[in-house]
Amino acid sequence: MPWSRVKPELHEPGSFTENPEEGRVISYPEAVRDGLFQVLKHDPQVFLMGQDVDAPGGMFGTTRELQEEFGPERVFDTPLSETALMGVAVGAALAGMRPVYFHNRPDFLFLAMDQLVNHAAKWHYMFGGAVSVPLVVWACIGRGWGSAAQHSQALQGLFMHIPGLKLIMPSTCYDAKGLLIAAVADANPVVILEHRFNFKQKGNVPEGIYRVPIGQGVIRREGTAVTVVAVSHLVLEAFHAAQELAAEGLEVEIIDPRTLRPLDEEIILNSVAKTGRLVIADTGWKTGGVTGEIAAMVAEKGFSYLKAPIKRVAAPDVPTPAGYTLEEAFYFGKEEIKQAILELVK
Amino acid sequence: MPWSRVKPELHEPGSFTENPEEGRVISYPEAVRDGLFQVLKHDPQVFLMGQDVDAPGGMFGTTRELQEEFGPERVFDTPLSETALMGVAVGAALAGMRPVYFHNRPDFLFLAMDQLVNHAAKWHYMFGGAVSVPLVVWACIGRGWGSAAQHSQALQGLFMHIPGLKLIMPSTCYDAKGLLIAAVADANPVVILEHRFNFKQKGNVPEGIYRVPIGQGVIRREGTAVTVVAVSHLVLEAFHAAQELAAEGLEVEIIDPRTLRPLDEEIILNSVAKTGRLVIADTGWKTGGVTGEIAAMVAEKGFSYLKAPIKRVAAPDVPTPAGYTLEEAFYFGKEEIKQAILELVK
Amino acid sequence: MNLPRETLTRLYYEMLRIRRLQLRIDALYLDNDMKTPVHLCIGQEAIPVGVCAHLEREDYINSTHRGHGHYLAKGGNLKALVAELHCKETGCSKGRGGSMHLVDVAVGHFGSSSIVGGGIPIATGLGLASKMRGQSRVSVAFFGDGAADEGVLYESINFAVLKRLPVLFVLENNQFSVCSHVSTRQAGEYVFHAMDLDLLLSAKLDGNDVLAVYEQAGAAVARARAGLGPSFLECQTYRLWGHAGCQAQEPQGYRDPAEVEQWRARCPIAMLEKRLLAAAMITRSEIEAMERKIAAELDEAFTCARQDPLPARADLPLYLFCE
Amino acid sequence: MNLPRETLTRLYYEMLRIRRLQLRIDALYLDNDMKTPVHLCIGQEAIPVGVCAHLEREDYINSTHRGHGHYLAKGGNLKALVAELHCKETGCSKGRGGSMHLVDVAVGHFGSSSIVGGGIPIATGLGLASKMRGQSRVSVAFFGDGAADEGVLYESINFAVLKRLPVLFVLENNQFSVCSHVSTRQAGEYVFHAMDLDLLLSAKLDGNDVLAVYEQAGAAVARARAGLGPSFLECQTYRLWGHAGCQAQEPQGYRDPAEVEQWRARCPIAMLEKRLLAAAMITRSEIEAMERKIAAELDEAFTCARQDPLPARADLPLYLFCE
Ligand SMILES: Cc1ncc(C[n+]2csc(CCOP(=O)(O)OP(=O)(O)O)c2C)c(N)n1
Ligand SMILES: Cc1ncc(C[n+]2csc(CCOP(=O)(O)OP(=O)(O)O)c2C)c(N)n1
Ligand SMILES: [Mg+2]
Ligand SMILES: [Mg+2]
Repeated sequence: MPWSRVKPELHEPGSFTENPEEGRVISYPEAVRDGLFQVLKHDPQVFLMGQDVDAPGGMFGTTRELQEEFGPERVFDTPLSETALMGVAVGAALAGMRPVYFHNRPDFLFLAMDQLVNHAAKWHYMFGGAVSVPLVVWACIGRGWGSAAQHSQALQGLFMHIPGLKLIMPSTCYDAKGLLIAAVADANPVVILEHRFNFKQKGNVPEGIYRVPIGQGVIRREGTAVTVVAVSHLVLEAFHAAQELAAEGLEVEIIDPRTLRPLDEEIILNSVAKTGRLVIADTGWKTGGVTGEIAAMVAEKGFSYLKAPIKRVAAPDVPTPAGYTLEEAFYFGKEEIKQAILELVK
Repeated sequence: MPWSRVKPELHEPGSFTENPEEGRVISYPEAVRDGLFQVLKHDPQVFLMGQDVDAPGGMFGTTRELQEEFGPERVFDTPLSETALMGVAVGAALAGMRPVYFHNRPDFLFLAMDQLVNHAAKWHYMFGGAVSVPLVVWACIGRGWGSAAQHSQALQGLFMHIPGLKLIMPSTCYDAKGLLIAAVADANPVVILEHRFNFKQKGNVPEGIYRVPIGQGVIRREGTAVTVVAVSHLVLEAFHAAQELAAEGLEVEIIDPRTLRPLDEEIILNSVAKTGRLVIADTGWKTGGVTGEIAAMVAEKGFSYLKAPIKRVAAPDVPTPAGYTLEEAFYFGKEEIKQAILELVK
Repeated sequence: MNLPRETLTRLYYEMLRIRRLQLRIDALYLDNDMKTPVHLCIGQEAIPVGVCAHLEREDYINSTHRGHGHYLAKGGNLKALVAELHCKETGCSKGRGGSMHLVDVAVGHFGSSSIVGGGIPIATGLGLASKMRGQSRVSVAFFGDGAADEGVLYESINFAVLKRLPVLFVLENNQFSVCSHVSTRQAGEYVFHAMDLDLLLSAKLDGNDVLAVYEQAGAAVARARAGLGPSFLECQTYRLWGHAGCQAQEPQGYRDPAEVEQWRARCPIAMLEKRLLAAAMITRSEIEAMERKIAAELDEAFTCARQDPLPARADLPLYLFCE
Repeated sequence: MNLPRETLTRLYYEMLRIRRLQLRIDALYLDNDMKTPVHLCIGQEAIPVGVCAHLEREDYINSTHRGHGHYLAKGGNLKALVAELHCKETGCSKGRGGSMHLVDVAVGHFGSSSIVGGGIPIATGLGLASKMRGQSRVSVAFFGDGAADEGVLYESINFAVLKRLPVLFVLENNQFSVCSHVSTRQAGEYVFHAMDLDLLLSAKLDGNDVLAVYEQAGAAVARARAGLGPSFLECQTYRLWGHAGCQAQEPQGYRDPAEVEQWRARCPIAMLEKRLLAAAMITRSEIEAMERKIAAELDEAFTCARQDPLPARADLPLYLFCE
């Protein structure tokens, strides 16, 4: 939709993407598209479905011309029947196909929850391993221009709670492609939540097939004073906060979990063991969400490391307002993360 | 359904229900039914809908003969169209009616998530207060006899994450009635999650109308050694654990939040300030659920009180297995809570 | 055309008013004063106008992301709408909803959803409330061909039929869901046309002919008021503008420009104007007077909206719960 | 009756086998060795048998909470089923699923859902996979009248019609959803009967007459294999037992005992038996031989199931993810 177009801008210098100088630099949507291209090219069982995946715009550019490339059997538009089509994807996956189901917004997944949670997530377990559901569900969190309450929900907090689902939230072009390829190769249902703000990035993305392991976090920046676990586009915000604080002599360590389920608890605990201070930043609502789980995990398993209260930087517990002044109040980033860090050290 | 019938048994002595000796003692299902009876009798805007609410059994007895009492216009069976009927309830509520929508199991609410979360929960906010949705959604968590993965989910962790919803989980006959009446009187969408194990209780339930305030927890047992925050039927399990530990000279304080959203943070923080030790027990999955949020809240706001790591006693992160040996491994209660308490004090 | 002159000119005026508002939005959209995703219904004005002409103030409607026409046709407050587009505190949704989330309870508009199909069961529930209270209020669900892909339509129609609810299911079939043509989402006729007419009055009609819409909607509303039950009206139409935003923002390549031209020639306003002029039921100067009146109304609405206050950032938490 | 004797006796045998299994379950249920919510299809055996008689091993089916008949008719392993009812490690779902969650991929049974309607889109997806791969496999969705209330049926049929998928939508209309009669949930005929037959072959038939089911299913399967698209078969039937559990557990008061008696008189097995005997296509001693064979098979299955090992508590975490 026009109101949700983004124009890519290169990272400012100091970007944390893998050696941004060398190699091929492409935009985030192109990185996702490249991932789709690779899996469609190399695995005949893979197909891509979703509303308007065949549209000129190509879902923010991520599916551009894939239908021309692979034909209408393997890349197809769907009716607005999210409930049934999630089940259709589950059925195709049971037969051994590898469906990739694209959704414009996570908000629409509420119509598909029964098939995703009651079926896809449980099928392997409920039948004692006799069947499996290699399914990838992709959706992109909206933000801005009055997207409002029904077109902007960051629902990772819900999906993180469901046994049987894997949950991925990339933060770099490199990971967006590598994790997508890993998700399609995975034999289980995997949810990938993208964020529109990531789409502004450009970054280093190798050609061909490569996988970023699911369940493995990464240290985006080393530091000793405070650990910041940040999710999705907030990794970049945290990175910029850290750069500014470094000037003030405060070295912040930034952990990007990349996958929220399974969560790389070890990388977080090791960092907190070093710093003793923890800030968790997530785009979702604060109460009952991702920041709650990560904080609880550390309060349970890393309590002795903690020198200060855990701080959570997350979305206010209200539906997303439409108006831009209220959007300004609702959304947050570098400044709020910086603030939280400073409160922990002072 | 026959396989989900329960036979009421009186609390063993030492029950924590309000002065169990005096007053009228009735079963839990009768208490819920009495609450429904009162609101239907006193408010002509109230109506009750749900699959089989008019059945002989009357939804575990909670709706027994209410249709005969109030007529098929105000108490009616519905088609299996959970998506639309949640929307129908929202629409009726917008017009000023007070629908009470009963579901046999929370599992089926996955079909109604779009109307409940994208609509009911957001309507008041999204329209700047111009409209409101006085809706009560009731569902009873199943357990046992091979209910299995799709008939036993304790989904409070999901609903607790949604701004705009209130979430109630009673643990006594008295509260079951009083909170139901309060929920119907509330101008907002309220989800009540019952648990089949509560239905075995009998307890003291006054006649007529009375309300238990939403958002107010209660101390079920005073103690100084450890705080246990327990949810739903686990309050009783925790109570029995505490009784046994009292014999060993360990005084455990038990907090029953009663409503998970809004959560009575104060009563929890005050207790932890006193004990310095916290165990949280919930019937839902551990990861990303209720125990995570409560632990995080304390790690954030009550960190200085904590003398030991926070312990979470919650459901294993797997779908519910059907077989009874695996059910034994999946479910937990008095013993596990006792274990967690002892680990905190040793 | 065998309608009283007042009715005909009223239908014309209402359509013209909706059109002019939208052209005004289109013209100003790139100024970025309206930071909200607009979905214009240019070319589809006959449907809300033809249907709402039969509705009383207290009747209910439920609308969609493409809801400016429904809101105005039902009598929604113009200034509050324009203020909402500007995200102002004076907007119908106090700036919390934006273009896709309009409301005006004073005229029975209880809020539009941007979840496609989301309003269909809600309208059904409003109809249920009316029936339970023994009122004669009818409830209208406006929705598009994309929404007709959703199972909730099947469930809602079944329930409305079962309870004989006073509900009109008005399908605005403009043949597209964003860039997706209806033929890639549906095969054959909508099954609801085949239901027993006594259970569900159904009709397929030219949604660009306001008189056809007016006639069929009249029958459906009468049926609903008489307690005979719901109706399903498939109104065939076309959106002359892009899915969202202003004309300049429409992506190319998903539909044939020639097709757009054919439909432009069937503009519901131009068609009625031609007939009214031919039948000497309206004069050019009367039309100009209407244009002037509307222009003045719009000028005022936009001027006020620009001056109106923005929601205070501190008010973010307001309206989470109704006290 | 113009079917070969082998076919007819086979249909009889398959129905008898399903019936005997269920009566065995009924007889033993109160022993509490089968700690699982059973939903018996006594009286409905003609539908799975009549349909599956046309299916190859590799064809797909999807079933429901009331799935014993579908599982056996498709050739599912009896011992694994009985072991599953006993929650044993040797069960078809290794004791993780229970009665409502049966599976046997070796015969194209990819698992039954206890979410009503949940299997309908999954069966549609299995059909999509078959078509994408250019296979001749057909996929059958068995579901009840309660499931037909769900919008997912409308969505699934629309998609199957749109893509001309090789899917049979087999509605087992036993008139009840738990204690709720279909008339309190649906008004009039199912709309799908009214669709263009070229798009969706539909039929309403006597689900207690296995020959009628066999004939219609044959046409539907042939159509699917020929790539002509999906079918919708409404089979009218009745469950002679209660919704769940054994007969002794059925709640009273939600249906008329006289109605039950009328349907008992239309038992699909007794009806076919009568015709076969009359036509001298089967003899009493042949029937007795069948009974003995089935009894022996059941004796063995139940004996094994009782002796089989239970899942170890330590194995709770197994099978969360497929490695
Ligand atoms: C459930 C859901 N799915 C997808 C979308 C994305 N979306 C927004 S508007 C739109 C087009 C809907 O088409 P239609 O119902 O025909 O209405 P029109 O835009 O043509 O007026 C879509 C697909 C959505 N908002 N909700
Ligand atoms: C979505 C959903 N809603 C409600 C239920 C509760 N339930 C279990 S079986 C059943 C009856 C379904 O009736 P039908 O589809 O006709 O199948 P039958 O039992 O008659 O074979 C119901 C309502 C459920 N399991 N899933
Ligand atoms: Mg459309
Ligand atoms: Mg049935």
